[in-house]
Amino acid sequence: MTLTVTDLSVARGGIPVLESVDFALDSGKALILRGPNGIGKTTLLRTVAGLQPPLKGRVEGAEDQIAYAAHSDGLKPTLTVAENLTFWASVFGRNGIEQALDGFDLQGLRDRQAGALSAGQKRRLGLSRMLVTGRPIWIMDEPTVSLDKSSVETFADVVRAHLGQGGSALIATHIDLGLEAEVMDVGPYKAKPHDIDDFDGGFL
Amino acid sequence: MTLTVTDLSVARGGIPVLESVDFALDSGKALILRGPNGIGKTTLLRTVAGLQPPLKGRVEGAEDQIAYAAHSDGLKPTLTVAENLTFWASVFGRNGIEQALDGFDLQGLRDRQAGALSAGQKRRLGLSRMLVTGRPIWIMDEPTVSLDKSSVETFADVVRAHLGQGGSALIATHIDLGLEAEVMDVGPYKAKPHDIDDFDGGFL
Amino acid sequence: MMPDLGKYADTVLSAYSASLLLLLALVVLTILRGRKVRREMETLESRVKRNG
Amino acid sequence: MSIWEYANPKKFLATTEKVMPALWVSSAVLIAAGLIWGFFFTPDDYRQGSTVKIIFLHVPSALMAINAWFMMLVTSLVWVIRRHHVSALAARAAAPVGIVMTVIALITGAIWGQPMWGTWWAWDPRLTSFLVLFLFYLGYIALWEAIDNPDTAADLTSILCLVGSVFAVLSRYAVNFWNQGLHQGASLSLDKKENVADAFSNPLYVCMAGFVLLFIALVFYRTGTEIRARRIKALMARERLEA
Amino acid sequence: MIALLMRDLKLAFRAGGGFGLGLAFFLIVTVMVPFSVGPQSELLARIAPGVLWLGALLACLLSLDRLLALDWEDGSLDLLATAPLPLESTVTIKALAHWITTGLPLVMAAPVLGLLLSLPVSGFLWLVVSLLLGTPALSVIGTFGAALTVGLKRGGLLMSLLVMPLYVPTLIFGSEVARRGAEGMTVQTPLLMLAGISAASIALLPFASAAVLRVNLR
Amino acid sequence: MIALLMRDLKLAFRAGGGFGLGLAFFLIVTVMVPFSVGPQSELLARIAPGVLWLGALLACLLSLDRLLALDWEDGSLDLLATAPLPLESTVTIKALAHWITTGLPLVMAAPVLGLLLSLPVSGFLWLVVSLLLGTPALSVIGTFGAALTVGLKRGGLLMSLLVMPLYVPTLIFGSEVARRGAEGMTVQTPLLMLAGISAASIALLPFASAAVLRVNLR
Ligand code: HEM
Ligand SMILES: Nc1ncnc2c1ncn2[C@@H]1O[C@H](COP(=O)(O)OP(=O)(O)OP(=O)(O)O)[C@@H](O)[C@H]1O
Ligand SMILES: Nc1ncnc2c1ncn2[C@@H]1O[C@H](COP(=O)(O)OP(=O)(O)OP(=O)(O)O)[C@@H](O)[C@H]1O
Ligand SMILES: [Mg+2]
Ligand SMILES: [Mg+2]
Repeated sequence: MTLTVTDLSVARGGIPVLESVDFALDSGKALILRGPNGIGKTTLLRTVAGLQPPLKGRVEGAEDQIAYAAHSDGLKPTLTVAENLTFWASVFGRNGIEQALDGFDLQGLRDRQAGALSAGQKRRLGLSRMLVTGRPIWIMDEPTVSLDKSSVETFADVVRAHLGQGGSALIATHIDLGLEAEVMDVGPYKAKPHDIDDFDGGFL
Repeated sequence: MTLTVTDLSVARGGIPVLESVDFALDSGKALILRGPNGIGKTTLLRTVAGLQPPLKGRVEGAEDQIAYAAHSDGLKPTLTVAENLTFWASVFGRNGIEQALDGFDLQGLRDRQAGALSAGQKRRLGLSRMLVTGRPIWIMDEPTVSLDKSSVETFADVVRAHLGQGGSALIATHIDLGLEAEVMDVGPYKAKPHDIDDFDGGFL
Repeated sequence: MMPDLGKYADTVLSAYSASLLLLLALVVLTILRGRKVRREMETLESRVKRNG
Repeated sequence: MSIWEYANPKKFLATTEKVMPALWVSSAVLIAAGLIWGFFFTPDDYRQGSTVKIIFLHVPSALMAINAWFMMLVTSLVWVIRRHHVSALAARAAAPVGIVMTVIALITGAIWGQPMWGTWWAWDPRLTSFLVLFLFYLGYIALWEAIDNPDTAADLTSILCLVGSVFAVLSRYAVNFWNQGLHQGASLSLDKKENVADAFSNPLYVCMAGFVLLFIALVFYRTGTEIRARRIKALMARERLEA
Repeated sequence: MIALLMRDLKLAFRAGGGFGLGLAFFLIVTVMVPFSVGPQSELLARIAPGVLWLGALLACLLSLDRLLALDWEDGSLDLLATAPLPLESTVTIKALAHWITTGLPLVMAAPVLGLLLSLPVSGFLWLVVSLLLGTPALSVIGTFGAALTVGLKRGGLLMSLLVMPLYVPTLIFGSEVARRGAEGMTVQTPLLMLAGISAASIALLPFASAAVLRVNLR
Repeated sequence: MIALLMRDLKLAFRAGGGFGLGLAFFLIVTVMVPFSVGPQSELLARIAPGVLWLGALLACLLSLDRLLALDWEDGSLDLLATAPLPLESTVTIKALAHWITTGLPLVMAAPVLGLLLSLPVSGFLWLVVSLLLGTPALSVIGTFGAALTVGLKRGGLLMSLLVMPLYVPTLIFGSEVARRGAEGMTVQTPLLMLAGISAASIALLPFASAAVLRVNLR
């Protein structure tokens, strides 16, 4: 159950942003992506999650193994916290949301409508969604946005537990999560401008 | 030009969240609000900015002095970076956006549509909006969300320069900005439950 | 007992029954919801009082 | 001692609690008496035959449909100006009663129209303006239901009620201009020529009184319910604060 | 799959969820027709079947823009695309939920509104039948339009523009059935065509919608 | 103030900004009428003024939901509320921008569509005049509706429900002017009423809209 990314080039809005990215993510391991704003982390994660096709290269071992957490959380403001989670659990063919509620300390908010949560509470709910998917590979884009210090620690604990059970995680973040994980700077993979005389299918 | 908040109680969704908040913010000073998720920082900032009425207490010195930056940036995805800024400048009766573009290192993105920016680039544009308002008091809700380390430093520099020119800033954040500013924990102001037999307009 | 409604019996009776039905439904729904809310409030009040 | 004291929710509940039984009983008695009198002990009209008996439901409900909106207008104004929560909640409580009255007037009218005018519905001004009133009620209720925050909802619905009233009156004139109608004039007016015969007017008065009392009873009761619902919301929020 | 259907229905029934609003729009369009063309009941009776069909179509159309766009905006669609449910079933279920919350109430309300427009008695049956057969096609075709425009901010009007031409055959045959019914003529041919269009749309369009959605997601 | 107007117009003209979509909707509704009520030109001529007015009204209505909701969602409204511009002018300018991008094109397109529906020659002048007088009222009233529902996710249909009854007087007088014009009758009274409604709405409703918006912002 290793996620292998080989010679991957990704594009956003038709423009290549990262080129020839290679990495492998074994179960039990976490990989943290770093890089300045606009380098292409979000684009890379979406490609690995299968939401957009790669320009070049391959992603292996991802099929039906991935749970993806984007900037937006996919919450319905008029459903309660528990209803939101239950829905996602049954979409992934599972049941039991207690563990997810416990993991992110949401029991007290269980019957609150998701629309009436503060920014950080919403984020916690969005993250707890990962726990009900039952998927081994977590891909997360800036998961700790809006979280306070203690919630960041809770998050790190949850990820650690997930790794302990043989899962893996690919996380783009600007802050220090306190996880013992490999860190990869995507800066060096920045796409080089092509030779403009090379007028091919990419119109460059 | 002092912003004075006296005995302020604020409510969200009709429910009191913070009570009897007192502080004064002199020009040249910054005040940083801290507190766990859901304590009521956003609510407090919106009340001070005049977007919602206080339950009790007063906010003085705010009238027409405040520029507010919320979680969302008020950007139009189909306008370019320069057009977005020019619009906000003229709403506040000013012109000249060069300084703002320089401040947040946006000159290179000047003619890019705002919708085609990455999360952090959008945020930088949203923050640069503060510079074109010409307002002395800046109120900012988690301004550094999605920013990378160097952008956070740029941001701190801009705030420092603003304070140096006699401005002031009220900032809610979970991370360390590296600003020399007073820090206020809003935790102690948490609203206490009312006596439930006192069945009045508040229905408690 | 029943007055002779002539050829308009259907008309008159349907108007009466439809209206009375609607009125009755309004009253019944009003009272049912009233009872339910009152009960909820009382349980909640006692729980809140118990917890301090 | 001013009437604003009753704007305190607790006081309102305590006071209405006392008068509720009397209201229920008297409205039931009056409506039953009026309808029985009208149904069993009035003669047939020489032109309309027995259909004239529908008047005992039709006119009181039409009356209350209009008056309920008027009451909502007044309570909305009180909320906007003095911000008494009970006032806003009373408007909320009255709207469903008003819409049911509107529907009853429409249904009885339609059923009556079939033998009298040979059609269920005609675009007569009075009928049409009732339909417009129905739409106003519908929008008003939908707006209340759509908004979570009760104070926001109260503010928005009361402004809608004010603006809507102006436009409702305007539509009444527009509709009058647009089509000359089939419907009866104001037969209980002082203009004797058009007036309903005395044989019908007395039971009609009884029914009207009954409907007025029923409306008051329903609005009091429902306002109490709304107050309790608000209190439940507030109590739950308080629990949340403690948690 | 049932979970998705249930969630969509639940969302529609919650406050602000939009259940009944398509219906209200239908009611209002019908009511406004006499205001605009005048109150003569003989004229109204003539145009009644057409107006009711057009009103139902517009009501469907307007409720489409919340069909996928809400799920897109809050990121649910991204997440659903990575879930074990094939996108084809997702869009089918969304169309079904749309029909249950919009099409079905329209069918049931149509006779009452027929009264308002003095529809001849003979017309009621065929009006209801034609709507019952036609509204599922409207929902499925509409889902395709919604999938096409889902990435656009407030694509509502653009979507109307794209969907309207696709609605033309359904509208023509549907209102023809209702019109012939009202005039006491035989309805067989347009009825068969209507049924055919519905069946074909339901069978084939979900694949197109899923394909389009996949393109929009990336 | 001019900056806001310019920005709104610029946004409308940009790709996906919605300019011309109201117009397209108007076109499509008008085109679909013959499909639904049948092609007899004498019938179409009779209902033409009414249909054109109703079509214009629906087109206005449908373009309303992007009027304030977009600014609400991306936080611009919050920021505008703290700007030195009073909210009353903000909503007036928004209504003006809506009229320029929707109402005005409708007025200009109406005669062409009148041709499609065999509108009698005498009717064109008064159709245009009535739309020119009436569409500003539609924009201003619509802005009020948009302000009422701005906080609700996809309040579009609810907004239609709230706005439609408010449109009734304008519609009645407007289509009455157009109808009488087409039949060669005198139009004075409804024309005066229409002008009065427009003037009063423009003068007074912005205050109500601003008040409602303030409530929604808090
Ligand atoms: C759906 C159809 C109808 C509607 C919406 C309707 C509505 C009304 C309204 C609003 C009133 C005024 C009540 C008041 O102001 O006190 C009224 C009164 C009345 N209606 Fe109707 N009506 C309808 C059909 C009919 C029909 C078919 C008849 C009989 C032929 C009828 C006979 C009367 C009479 C006799 C009154 C009493 C007049 C008065 O006291 O003002 N109505 N109706
Ligand atoms: N629609 C688009 N069209 C063209 N370029 C785009 C588009 N969207 C984003 N970009 C550009 O693509 C690049 C990669 O963006 P991406 O969102 O992947 O960056 P990121 O590493 O996630 O940045 P951040 O840390 O700010 O979130 C950026 O330079 C951005 O400006
Ligand atoms: N619409 C609402 N109705 C009721 N309660 C709400 C509503 N919105 C937010 N709340 C609650 O109000 C409280 C204050 O929220 P607020 O957004 O001000 O918190 P915050 O301090 O900004 O939190 P964060 O750091 O997570 O952004 C929270 O407990 C939240 O759950
Ligand atoms: Mg990113
Ligand atoms: Mg916050």
